[in-house]
Amino acid sequence: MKFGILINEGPFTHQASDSAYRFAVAAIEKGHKVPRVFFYNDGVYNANRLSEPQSDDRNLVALWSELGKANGIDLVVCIAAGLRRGIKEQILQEGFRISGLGQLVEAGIQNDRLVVFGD
Amino acid sequence: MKFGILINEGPFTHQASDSAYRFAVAAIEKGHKVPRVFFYNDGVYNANRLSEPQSDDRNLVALWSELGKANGIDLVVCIAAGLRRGIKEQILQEGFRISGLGQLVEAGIQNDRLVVFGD
Amino acid sequence: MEPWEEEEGPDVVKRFMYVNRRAPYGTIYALECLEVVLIAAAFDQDVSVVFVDDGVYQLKKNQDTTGIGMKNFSKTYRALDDYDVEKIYVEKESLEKRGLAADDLIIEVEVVAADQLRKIMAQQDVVISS
Amino acid sequence: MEPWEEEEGPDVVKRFMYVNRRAPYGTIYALECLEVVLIAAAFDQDVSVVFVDDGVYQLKKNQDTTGIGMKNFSKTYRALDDYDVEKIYVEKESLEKRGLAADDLIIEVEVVAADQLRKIMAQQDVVISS
Amino acid sequence: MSKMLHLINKSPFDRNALDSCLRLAEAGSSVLLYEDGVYAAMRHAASSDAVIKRMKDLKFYVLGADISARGLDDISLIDGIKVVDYGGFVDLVVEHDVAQSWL
Amino acid sequence: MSKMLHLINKSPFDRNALDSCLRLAEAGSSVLLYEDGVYAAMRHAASSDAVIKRMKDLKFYVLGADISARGLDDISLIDGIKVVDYGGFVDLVVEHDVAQSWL
Repeated sequence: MKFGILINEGPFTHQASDSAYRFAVAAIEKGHKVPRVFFYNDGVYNANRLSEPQSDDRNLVALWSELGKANGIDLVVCIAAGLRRGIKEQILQEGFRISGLGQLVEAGIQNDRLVVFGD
Repeated sequence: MKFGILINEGPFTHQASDSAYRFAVAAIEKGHKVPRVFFYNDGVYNANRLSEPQSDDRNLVALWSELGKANGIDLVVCIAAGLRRGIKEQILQEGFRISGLGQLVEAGIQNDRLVVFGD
Repeated sequence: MEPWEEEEGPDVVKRFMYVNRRAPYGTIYALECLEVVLIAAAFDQDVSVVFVDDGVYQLKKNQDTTGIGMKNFSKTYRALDDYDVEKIYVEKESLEKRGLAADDLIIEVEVVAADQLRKIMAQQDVVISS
Repeated sequence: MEPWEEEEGPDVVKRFMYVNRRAPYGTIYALECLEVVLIAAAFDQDVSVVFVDDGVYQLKKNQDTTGIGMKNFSKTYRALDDYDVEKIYVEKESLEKRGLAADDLIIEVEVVAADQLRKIMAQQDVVISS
Repeated sequence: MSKMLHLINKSPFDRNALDSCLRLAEAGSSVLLYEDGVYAAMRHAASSDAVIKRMKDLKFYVLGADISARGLDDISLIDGIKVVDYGGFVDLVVEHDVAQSWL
Repeated sequence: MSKMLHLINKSPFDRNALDSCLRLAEAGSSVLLYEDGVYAAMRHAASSDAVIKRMKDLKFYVLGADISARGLDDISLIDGIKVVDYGGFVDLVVEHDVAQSWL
């Protein structure tokens, strides 16, 4: 089955991105596909490559980037939400790309399920 | 009277930074002082100079920077909260500085009131 | 060609429901959800927008944001009709709990009771909340 | 010399109260508030820490975060004593509403009823919530 | 004892901030409703009774800019709640010894 | 009609997500409690009755990792709530036609 994932909150402040990450890993382990993760609202902060968690803490920005690379996940940061919050190409983590809200609607159309993680 | 201000949320997602800004402006207009504003939790995102709101929207990053410059406000971004969220010198808006949590406690000690704005 | 294009034709129509449960201005979710709905309208899908709980406040008439310095986006809900977004539901119980009635709202909506809304919600293919 | 130094001597002692009303892990506020308290302890101020509402869950025994991949910081509350943070209050009503009792908590605290807590809260100079 | 100003910025329908404040605010203190907290100032809402019940020993204020933003100028406020502007917000913080935010 | 999976990630004491879900979930659908939503799975809490009341026509699940993280392994769950892991979360999404998040 194909899952689209929508993440509405940044790393750290809410558990949303953690839960979404674990959901995506479990889905892939079960042989499902996660063609796209869309980052909206404060979710765009998940793509900030300057993020530097403490050494004993998880690094969601890196985790998403690696998971995306290993499994061909299209990690899309909303351009409108990102612009106002200052998440732009110059600080974008490798593996993410910036695009429009249409990509979210597409993820809803083209996948079997869309699962939303937020506050 | 001297006010310390603590802001726990970023611009846009919550009204906290907007309210704090209007509170600070009103306090200064009434002849009070705002020696320091401390940005904690997601509040550190208020210092991201890459933030680019739509042209008809307010720009809180710029507004804080200008208010600080005009009134000698010490705009302090928490180093620990900022590091994990990727708010570092290289994208820090002019007029903000990065420092430790002690600056928050100091703001509580040295000002007549500390007002907290958050979610 | 993307993998899914092999499986589904281009003309699949899904029922999308956008659920608003939060007040405007205190948080950005109302505005950013509206931005999604306006984009979604350009796709040939079946779109519903639902306002429950504090979400009903998004549609309150007479919003004037001058004093808080934020953009008043309430008039944009009037544009939904131009975008052919016509299925707009407001829960009756949510209005009543807040002392509001349909004529307090900036647009015409279908006011539905909770037990009707249950059924509408259970007829969707994709539910997006924010 | 800063303007305030003219007015207040270096040895002013204020009563600081840190108020925790949120559960751990679902949001970062519990952890980041604890980080403030540990720093605050180094200043010679009078520090109280209060847990009410879902904040009482922060002190629940037996937390094991292996499965969610987040850092378990609950043992750090035990260090508060070493930092001479000794005024730790938990509201009785908040515990009861959640089916919890004092011996469910990871540290010894003073369990106080709402009407006592009201008085403690009204004796502070600075209240920091997160 | 400090004279306290309680700050409520959350809707009484979505969060427990108002409930907890009303439970824990000492008699004689004040409450300022602002941001989404202003919905608690409305008459004829499900939350009104809880506020009215504590009007005998607490003073209630509401921020006018947040009322207007939310289109509530035509909705009756609970009798006895005073509308203030941001300057009035500042004055309230000055007049009380401590401000406590119910986040 | 779609078979729905309702996702609740908020504490029943702080937010209205659970209340609204219980009001609006169609009979025959399922509810997964995760993140701070797991507190609603506890027996002997003020929220328990609301959940128990709808156990006759809704199925309830709770995410074990979030239970353990919050130290609730030693607290009794409401009878009939099934514990799942992240793989079980995925299975639930597969088995239902639509997932609705109560944010």
